[in-house]
Amino acid sequence: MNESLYQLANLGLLALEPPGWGAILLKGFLASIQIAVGSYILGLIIGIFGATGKLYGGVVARDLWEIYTTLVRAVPELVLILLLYYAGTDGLNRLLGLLGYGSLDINGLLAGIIVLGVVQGAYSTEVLRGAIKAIPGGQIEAARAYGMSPFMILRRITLPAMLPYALPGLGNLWMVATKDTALLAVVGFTELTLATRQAAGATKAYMTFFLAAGLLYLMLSFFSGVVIRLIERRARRGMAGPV
Amino acid sequence: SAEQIKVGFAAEPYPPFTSLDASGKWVGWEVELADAVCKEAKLDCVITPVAWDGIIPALTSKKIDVIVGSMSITEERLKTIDFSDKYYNTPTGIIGRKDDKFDATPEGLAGKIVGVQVSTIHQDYATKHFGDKAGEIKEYQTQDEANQDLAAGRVDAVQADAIALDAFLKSEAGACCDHKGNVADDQAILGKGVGIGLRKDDGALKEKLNAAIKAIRANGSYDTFSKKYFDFDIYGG
Amino acid sequence: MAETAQAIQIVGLHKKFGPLEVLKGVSLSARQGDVIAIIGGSGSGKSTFLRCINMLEMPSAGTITIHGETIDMKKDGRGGMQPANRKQVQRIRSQLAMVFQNFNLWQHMTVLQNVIEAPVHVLGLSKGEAIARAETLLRRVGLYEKRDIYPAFLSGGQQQRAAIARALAMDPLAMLFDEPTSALDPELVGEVLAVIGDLAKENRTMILVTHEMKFARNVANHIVFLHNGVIEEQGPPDQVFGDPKSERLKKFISSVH
Amino acid sequence: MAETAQAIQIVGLHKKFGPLEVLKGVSLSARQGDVIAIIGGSGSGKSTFLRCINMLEMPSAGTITIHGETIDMKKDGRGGMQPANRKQVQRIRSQLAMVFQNFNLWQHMTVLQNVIEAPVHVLGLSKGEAIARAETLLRRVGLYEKRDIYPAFLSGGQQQRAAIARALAMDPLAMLFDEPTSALDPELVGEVLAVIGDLAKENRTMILVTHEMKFARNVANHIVFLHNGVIEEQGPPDQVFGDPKSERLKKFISSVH
Amino acid sequence: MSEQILAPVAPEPEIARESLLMPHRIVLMLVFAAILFCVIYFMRWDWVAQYQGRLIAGIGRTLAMLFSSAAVGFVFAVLLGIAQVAGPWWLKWLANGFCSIIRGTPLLLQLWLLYYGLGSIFAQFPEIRSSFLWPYLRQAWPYGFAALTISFAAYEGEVMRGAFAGVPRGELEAARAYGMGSWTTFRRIWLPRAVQRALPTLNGETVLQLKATPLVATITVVDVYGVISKVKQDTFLTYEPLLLLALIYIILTGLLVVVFRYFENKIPVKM
Ligand SMILES: Nc1ncnc2c1ncn2[C@@H]1O[C@H](COP(=O)(O)OP(=O)(O)OP(=O)(O)O)[C@@H](O)[C@H]1O
Ligand SMILES: Nc1ncnc2c1ncn2[C@@H]1O[C@H](COP(=O)(O)OP(=O)(O)OP(=O)(O)O)[C@@H](O)[C@H]1O
Ligand SMILES: [Mg+2]
Ligand SMILES: [Mg+2]
Repeated sequence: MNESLYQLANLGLLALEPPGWGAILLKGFLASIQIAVGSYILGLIIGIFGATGKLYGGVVARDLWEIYTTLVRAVPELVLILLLYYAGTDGLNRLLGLLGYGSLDINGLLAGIIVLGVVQGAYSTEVLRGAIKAIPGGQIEAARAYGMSPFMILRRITLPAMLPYALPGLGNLWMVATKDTALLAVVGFTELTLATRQAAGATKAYMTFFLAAGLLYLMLSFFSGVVIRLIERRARRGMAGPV
Repeated sequence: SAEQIKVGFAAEPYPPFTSLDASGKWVGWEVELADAVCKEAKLDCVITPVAWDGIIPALTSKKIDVIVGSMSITEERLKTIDFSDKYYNTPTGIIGRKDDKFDATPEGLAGKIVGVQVSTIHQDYATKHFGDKAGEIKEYQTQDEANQDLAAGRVDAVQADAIALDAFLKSEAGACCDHKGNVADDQAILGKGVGIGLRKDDGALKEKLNAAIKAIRANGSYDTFSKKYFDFDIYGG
Repeated sequence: MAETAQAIQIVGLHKKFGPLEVLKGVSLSARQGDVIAIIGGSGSGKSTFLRCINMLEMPSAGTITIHGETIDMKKDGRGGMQPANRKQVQRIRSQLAMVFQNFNLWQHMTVLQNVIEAPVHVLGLSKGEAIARAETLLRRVGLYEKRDIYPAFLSGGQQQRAAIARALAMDPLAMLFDEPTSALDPELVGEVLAVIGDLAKENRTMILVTHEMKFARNVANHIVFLHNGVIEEQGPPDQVFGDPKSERLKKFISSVH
Repeated sequence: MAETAQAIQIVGLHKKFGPLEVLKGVSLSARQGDVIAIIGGSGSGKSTFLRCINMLEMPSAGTITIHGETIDMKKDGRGGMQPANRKQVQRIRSQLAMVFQNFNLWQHMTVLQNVIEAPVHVLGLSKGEAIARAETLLRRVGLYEKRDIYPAFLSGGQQQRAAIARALAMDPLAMLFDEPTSALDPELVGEVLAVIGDLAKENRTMILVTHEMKFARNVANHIVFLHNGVIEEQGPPDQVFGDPKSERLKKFISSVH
Repeated sequence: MSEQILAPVAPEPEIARESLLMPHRIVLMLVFAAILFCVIYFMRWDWVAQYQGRLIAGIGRTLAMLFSSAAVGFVFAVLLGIAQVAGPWWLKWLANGFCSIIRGTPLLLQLWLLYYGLGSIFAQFPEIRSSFLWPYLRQAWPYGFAALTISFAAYEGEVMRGAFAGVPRGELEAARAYGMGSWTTFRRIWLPRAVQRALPTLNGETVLQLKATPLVATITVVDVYGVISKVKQDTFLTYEPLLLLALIYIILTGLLVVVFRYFENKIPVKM
């Protein structure tokens, strides 16, 4: 009767060795983390270009970045993932075909990273842009006055100086990145959420696996929170009091 | 070396045809079929799970090269993709809870909520034949979810491939329910059996696969691995 | 010899912001070791002039010659000018060290890191060399103990002294000061002026914009009174302060005192 | 009659913050129409005393009687007191209108809404009545034109006058002012003091904490000098300012002037 | 990167104020028109007419999900926020824990946990099955609604916590000083002031909530995303339905932003 309740306590299903599904879950978890890290880094790179493009770029660059960030932030991630996942790779392969190259084998991991990275990029752009704007203008002017080249100013002054302003936003984005990986389940990529469903489907122990996955996600977010706070404290060491 | 092709499975479990086991391996009748066909056709097959919902776009955008996913050969699908010859064919059944007595007919299903998997022939069939009478045709992304909701009492009946239903009824969760009968045939919708999905321009591959299916039927390996799963002839008439 | 002795030479400098002409032909020459104080009312164009010297603002017309090297400029499409050679501008900027009103220390670096940043990354000094030089300078401005502190934790006067050390670390041909004490509390002004006064004694070329008339009189050997974008009057301090010719300068001096 | 004439009567008020005893037994009585100015050095407990009167701070001991009604207090477990009857406290608060140093206008309401808020939601006036009363008052403090403006768009002086109108709208038995001008720019102080001065002439009971000695002398009929949590000296303004007895008051007066 | 990058960051031209007729804008618009033309003429749109009714119903369901979950979620958010700011320690702790847990796990997982996990447990109790609630509990939307509401409450709870804490204490003190009780103070001063402060954030969060609604399609609620999925499966088209879907969400987002702008502008804030 209370089969699911009984299953709740059946932790044997979570064992690492078959017939336990622990290994599958952990593999999915690892895939989630890989995608989260990858897409986050990609998003940051896009964000740096986007933010500098929006702030210092020419009129055309500014408009193009504006279109990118507006569109990406207005469309649900789920829809973007489907669009980019199918259309993106399809389009890329067609383009390569036109150019006379063979079709590129884009595996699920890479596709997932690229798709989520493009989404993250739009948000990173906004976070970094706000942070750069928060740097007192004089700091950049001082760098110019000492003969630094534009690229060096970006590398030595702008990016490190904006960090304390950007970190809260970037921390949130990381949390979003870890959770958005779950959306790749809908394109059949076996990350933690889909692995959970496969395990649950095979064993019918839905509660057990969903709760186990929830716990894994929570651990990740808790651990991330601790690390983010550490980084934030370090980055703020040059600031007197809270910003 | 052998030509490499990517065999697309639905990533969601569909026992006894394709499902993941606890060690992370894909197992089931269709996995063995794919292996046998690939071996016969000298193809290097790579199993590539994709979402059932996007399996046709995955094929057309070359993420996979063939679909081995219990996909019935229908007119509608043939407009978009191509199929090999059929490799099995089974009747379509309807199951419901044991304490709920009804037949697999439009009258029997009057007022009932019928669960089907999306973009299957069952969805089309149920919509056409039961759509007016039934309380609701509820669509699920995976067969597994439909079964689960039947057990949870959120639908009254599930229409699907009789074999897949049989596997569910035999499982622990399926103890709630029994087989209510097979639906009346409708070739136009239910099609001519299940084939391997292919892109339209893949004529050479299609020839190879057809030859391989014929060969494993002839040399008995088809029957060998089928026996492990079924006590009847799944190839059908 | 006559060439190099002329440290900074500016001829006919004009600067427009849109329709507003802020500088209307300003010429100035400073010999090696000169200390020139620029005074004038608010909005007279002092800061703009100083910022033009190291091209933080692009002049609209005029030439700037630093130690015999004239900065190449070319017309941009829209009636203004732009540097012809970006590398040249960067090189010349590295020779003219500017000290800002708001200090503009880099907040993400300690005092020492602030001081070695440009020597290492612009002049290409080795880190060890830069640190050695920086420590000497920090000792000189009395900030050796604070070298590993972040600027936010220093008082305004300490920050400005750090900024001066940062400027000195470039071993510049000339130093430019834009109201270096006006963002400081009155009690802290003295310590910064003392440091600048010491530098003046060392025969360092300096151009400073200041509101501290007494200080200007003591420290500078040449005073420039800017009014409405032109040099209204200039000369040695005793003449400018003691015997002002123009009505405007008279009024200015009496209003400040 | 003698009862009601005694508008505010405070006896033996003590207030501790943890171990710190800020008020060490302060007694004060104000008759109807009295204008009492509380003066004293920073940290002497003036604000705390004022805030105790309308129970924004809970006294540690002592009694507070407003127009003959003594506020019921009971001991809380931890050596302090707490109001025995919350409704009573609210009613008494609504009769003692407080004007804060930082105005504390409600930023999400226009000036008019600020003024009618408490009359409608505390006193239970109808909206129409409250608006009529508010408009009269706003005209009086010279803010009628600004009635539909949000406080963020007013100058400090205007905000404080709005706050006074808000207090007057309660038609209070007495008004409490805590340094009503010290958050204002010097130019704006005058307009607020003028309004308060007018109120004083109308025979309104007022207790005000202020640093404006000249104003206190002109407006108040009784001065209380608080020092270190006790009343060091009190009396009519001419006596307190003209002929201070205690050393401390002498020192305080000379330091302020 | 030209010398432009050297420019101090401050003078950032307001894009909206620039002319729409700048040459590159015209080029961009032409490119956009060309893309639009290609999309319309080279892609298949004949299905739109056939699915029109269902699409509109789907949009209706999406909006219903959005507004009901946001409205109910907001009430909970206010409670969570005030509990964290003014509650006793155990309530603070509970509210904080709730927010952390919900914010730390993916919504998709929460949705499935509720629907497949909790839902299947309900089914095992005959008491529940025979109760009047069962007709609701056997449907999917209550679970979708619950998951969306909980998620909104948790995220907004954080926002409201900040907003409540940010209301200047003096304004609350003024309310007390004029004899307002704690409930009146809360209702008339603290809450409206906090909501005012939180509005810009709420705007962004509501857009995020809109973008989260399609997840309910995975538990058989047929919102606009569900309808488009069906179109995809019926027609075997991929890009056309998704493009239309993206367009629909862009329009809905735009409308939300406009509505919030209106409310934000009602109370001007001095910059
Ligand atoms: N970036 C700019 N854009 C437009 N106008 C400017 C800019 N910078 C300065 N101005 C204008 O140029 C004029 C001169 O400014 P400048 O800062 O050089 O004056 P100043 O003599 O330094 O005054 P102060 O003593 O107040 O610092 C002023 O009218 C100012 O408004
Ligand atoms: N909430 C509190 N908690 C602890 N100590 C407090 C509190 N409020 C006031 N104090 C202390 O009580 C003392 C008296 O404070 P109070 O604000 O009454 O002084 P004041 O006379 O109004 O001074 P000022 O003229 O600076 O406003 C001070 O030492 C202050 O630090
Ligand atoms: Mg200036
Ligand atoms: Mg005080």
